Amino acid sequence: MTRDRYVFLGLVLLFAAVNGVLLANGVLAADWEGLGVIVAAGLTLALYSFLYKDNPLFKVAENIFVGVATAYIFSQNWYQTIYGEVFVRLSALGGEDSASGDWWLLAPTVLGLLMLTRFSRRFGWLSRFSFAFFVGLGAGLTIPRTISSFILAQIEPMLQPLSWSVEGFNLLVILVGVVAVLVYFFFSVEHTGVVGKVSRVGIWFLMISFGASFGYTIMARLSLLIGRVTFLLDDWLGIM
Amino acid sequence: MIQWLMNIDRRIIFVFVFLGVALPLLANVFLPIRPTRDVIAVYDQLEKVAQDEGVVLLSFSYGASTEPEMQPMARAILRHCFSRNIKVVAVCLWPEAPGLAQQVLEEIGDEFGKTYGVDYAFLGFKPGNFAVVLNMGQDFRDAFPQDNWGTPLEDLALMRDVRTLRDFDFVFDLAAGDSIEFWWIPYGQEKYGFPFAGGCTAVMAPDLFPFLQSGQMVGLLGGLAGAAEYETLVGRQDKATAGMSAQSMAHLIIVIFIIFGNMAFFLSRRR
Amino acid sequence: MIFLSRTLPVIVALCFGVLGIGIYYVPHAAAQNIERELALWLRIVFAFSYLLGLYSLLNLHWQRIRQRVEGWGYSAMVYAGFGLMMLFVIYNDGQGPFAPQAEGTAAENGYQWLFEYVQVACSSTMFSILAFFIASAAYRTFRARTPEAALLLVAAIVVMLGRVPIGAYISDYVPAAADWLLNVPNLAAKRGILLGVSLGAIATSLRIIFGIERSYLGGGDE
Amino acid sequence: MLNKALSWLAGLVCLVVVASDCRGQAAAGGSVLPLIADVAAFDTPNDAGGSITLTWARSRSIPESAIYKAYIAEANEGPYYLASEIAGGANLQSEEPETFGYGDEAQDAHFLHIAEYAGREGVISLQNDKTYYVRLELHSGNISTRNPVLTASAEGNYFNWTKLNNIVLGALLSFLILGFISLARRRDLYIRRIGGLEALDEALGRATEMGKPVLFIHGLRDMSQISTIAAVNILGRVARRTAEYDAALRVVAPDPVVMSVSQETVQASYFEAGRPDAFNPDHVFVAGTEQFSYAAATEGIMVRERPAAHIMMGYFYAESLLLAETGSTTGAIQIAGTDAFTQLPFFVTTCDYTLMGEELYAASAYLSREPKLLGSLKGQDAGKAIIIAAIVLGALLATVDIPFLTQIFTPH
Repeated sequence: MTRDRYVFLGLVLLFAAVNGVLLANGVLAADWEGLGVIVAAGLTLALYSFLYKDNPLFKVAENIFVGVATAYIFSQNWYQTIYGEVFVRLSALGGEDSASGDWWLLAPTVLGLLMLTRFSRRFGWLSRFSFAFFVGLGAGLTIPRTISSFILAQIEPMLQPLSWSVEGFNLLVILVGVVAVLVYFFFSVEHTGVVGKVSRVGIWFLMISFGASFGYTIMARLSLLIGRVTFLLDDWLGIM
Repeated sequence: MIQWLMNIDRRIIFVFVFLGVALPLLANVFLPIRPTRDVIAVYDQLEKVAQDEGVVLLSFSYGASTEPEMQPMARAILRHCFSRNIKVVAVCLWPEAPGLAQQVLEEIGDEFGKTYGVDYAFLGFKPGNFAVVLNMGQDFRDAFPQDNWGTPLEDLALMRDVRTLRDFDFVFDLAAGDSIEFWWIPYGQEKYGFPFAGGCTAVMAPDLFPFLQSGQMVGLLGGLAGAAEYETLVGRQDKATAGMSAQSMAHLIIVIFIIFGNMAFFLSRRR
Repeated sequence: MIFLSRTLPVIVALCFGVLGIGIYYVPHAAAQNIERELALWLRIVFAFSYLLGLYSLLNLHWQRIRQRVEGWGYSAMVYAGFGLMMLFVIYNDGQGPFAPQAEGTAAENGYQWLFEYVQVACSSTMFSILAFFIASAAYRTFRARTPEAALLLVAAIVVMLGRVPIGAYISDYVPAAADWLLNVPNLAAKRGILLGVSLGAIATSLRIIFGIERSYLGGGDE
Repeated sequence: MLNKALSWLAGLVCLVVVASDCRGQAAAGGSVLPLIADVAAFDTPNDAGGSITLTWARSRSIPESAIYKAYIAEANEGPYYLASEIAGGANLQSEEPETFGYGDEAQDAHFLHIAEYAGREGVISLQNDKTYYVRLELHSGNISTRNPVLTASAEGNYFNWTKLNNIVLGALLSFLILGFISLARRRDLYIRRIGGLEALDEALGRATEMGKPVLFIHGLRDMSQISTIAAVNILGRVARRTAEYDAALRVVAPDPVVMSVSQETVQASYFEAGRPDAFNPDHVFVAGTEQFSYAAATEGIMVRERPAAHIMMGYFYAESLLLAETGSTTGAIQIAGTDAFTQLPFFVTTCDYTLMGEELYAASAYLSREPKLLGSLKGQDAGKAIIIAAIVLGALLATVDIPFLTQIFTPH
């Protein structure tokens, strides 16, 4: 524990020294932007300290950022919608130039406010009306669009003539794959005999697609790392 | 020996990865990039919009956590739009997106000397996920009565003729979550039939291939590699292209790790 | 009371659910206006639901601070970050919270500054940490334990090499193979999954509309 | 009703056309072209209004350079404005099968939708329930022909017939799913054994032999999610077995509600197994509430307590990698179940058995025997059977040039 403490102290001093040099050399300007880069670099390194082990520095950075992000998200909801639409339009109600239709805006406002009763023991049941509206309407809107966009539109391109060509072969592979995957996720029949064989084929297709997702996910995480390393080397240290 | 190699501290591996990423970046190597079909399709679609002097709706559906992947993509697409005098309307469907969207719009707008309100408009964030798309389709002004800073849309020259999603010649969604698949396709493209494409994080990309084949999407930019391909098409090498050498190196290291690890696994099993 | 708190919400869900389905098939302007109005309502209610999330997060950390749970100091850090950002949110460049949001770049505006240098920096760093763990897992744990896992790993390697410039250096077949894997077998599996997920979504929606599924209402009546 | 009215209107219009045929007149200044046959004007179907449609027969004798011009006016005497002009071979009805059907006759007829026209003061949109006067002309070189004036008015429609396939499929699926749920309430329905559950028993058995604890790890989502409910159902089974085998069980959750539900479930299972004394509520706890601190705390337990089995159930995000990686290096048997498809690859390569996607729900339904879960699952199976049949049959029929199913499954 004490060794770790010295390591951290040393790193903090090193970080301060590096920033001192950067400021003295003019790599970083002594203004808000320069300070921003220093803060961002400090937080980035604090979070990376997790790689050594879970530690207080990491947790402090993690929690501060959760707080900042929460406030940012609040501000976006406040200025754009709750103030920008609801407050502005409702406070114009009854005024001479307000359209009569604006009264309708009271309905979602009330539903929205009722939602906030959820944490109250006595009035919590009122929030059920908001959720009933929200989830019920969402469920209704989903059904026809799911059928159109995900069932019909996805089936139709497979119902094409098969042929002796590369396209025909690919179409056949897709047909076999889709059917096999659906059979794999079919729970009414025991997976033995022909059904068992087809579902094995389904697993192969699933595995190839998981492999593709796996490769792409690795790519995504590395891209983020590249972004952060670029920030450290270029924006902070200025050595790229 | 193998056991020893397999049990080395993972922090040593971390150092390997860091170097694998940092060294190619410091060496400034640019590898030649070959754009793929789905990326070229997006480029061609925007060229078509440019010929018709059309308007593009750019939807920012990503947040700070994927900034290194998505921001270069937004930059490349905007460069293409502005260099070909395509008008751009930007909206945000993720609460963390506005800060990022504003950054790229101002940066690339200045680069090409574009005027706010005439060449592009920034309408900010609206909560509601798919409901915003549905609302924009029915009545664009109903969903976005003002721009990000409270200016009514009537006061923006660019927005005068925009009434619904149908009035856009192309919609492009920059997505870190499932906004392409579960918001834009079923609630927008399905009904209004506008040409639609997206750029997404690499995590999401493999899930979207069914929509390319069915024609529900025109094209797709997947992750930083997709952004790099687009930079190549636009002819302006930037952060994504610069990152590709590091990306290649890091992939190579991971592939070697997987192969080596599995060889050790099978050797130890045979014993 | 039971009718009001239990039955009526289910009826509300049923009505709006059926309305949601119905208006899809009616092109008449009356129906389309209802859809427009309901979309607006959903949007507004959604904005309030964010406040619910805000409350639950702040309350969670407040409870931890109040009860002095181990590590409560970190919960105080959440409040510190939140409070600092809120100062700038409310200040809004001197205009206060009852005015449109102020314009400004990170250099001019504390709000944008915190966003760019704290939120963006931390957020993207958090997930980039995973790059390191992926490498370590690649070395130590991604094993072809079964033939299926072997197939997965081979596909992953082809895609990882084929989608970055280095693939073409090794051989022209690498990007071509990656392309085929993504566009044919991957597409087939993803489409199969999508069809299954869609049927699941329809089933869940139906259960909600017809009051068979009520857990989303909360309040522990089931 | 509506269709009837439409066909009646079309018939009337045809009559007018036939009657006017004999007094066909040549336009001034050119020689004579035959009149355009079978011209009809009516409200555009399946829309909100604001549009009328003209249809007419295709003439194969006119040159390719010929163009049709449609004029529109608000009164019979004019003024007439050009609404649209199209090339002689364009706008065949076969291009819009959702309106005109897939029949061969659609090859031999043209259509034109008119929603707006350029008036004297700019573009004017058509209004609903107002009579418009339309006239079709054919121009070829310097000769032309002018058909008599027809009338039509636009109106909003109450049903979108192009969505017929959608509503039929939706009704069928709803009927199946709701039907199976109500059937499941009356009797137990069969679903196959889920392989993952046997692997689970095996893992629990081995943990008992080794005398080490079993660690159950919840995903990140809250109690309202299907995946979390499924995880709790599986936890019930796990707890029942550990109580029977007298093995230690630890449960970690990221959410206080999920934790308290898990406590109740474990307690109930221990009670059922006749071992209420062995239940310790402190063994079910919240390990952390933020994604990475939850993962780090759970990793800590894995390394310190060295459980013999890790069971990860529910919806996981990026932390899955950290959990599965550390978990597999401790040498424990790992069993995962998640519907988070992006995380499945990591579980498949690091775990001994993985319940993928719907298998998780199926396992939950299999264990709980709850009618709404079982019934839904069976209903979805029926839906899958329909889709499989449609795909196989449709592709075969399309190959032998009968695109009947393809047409049915085309979304419009």
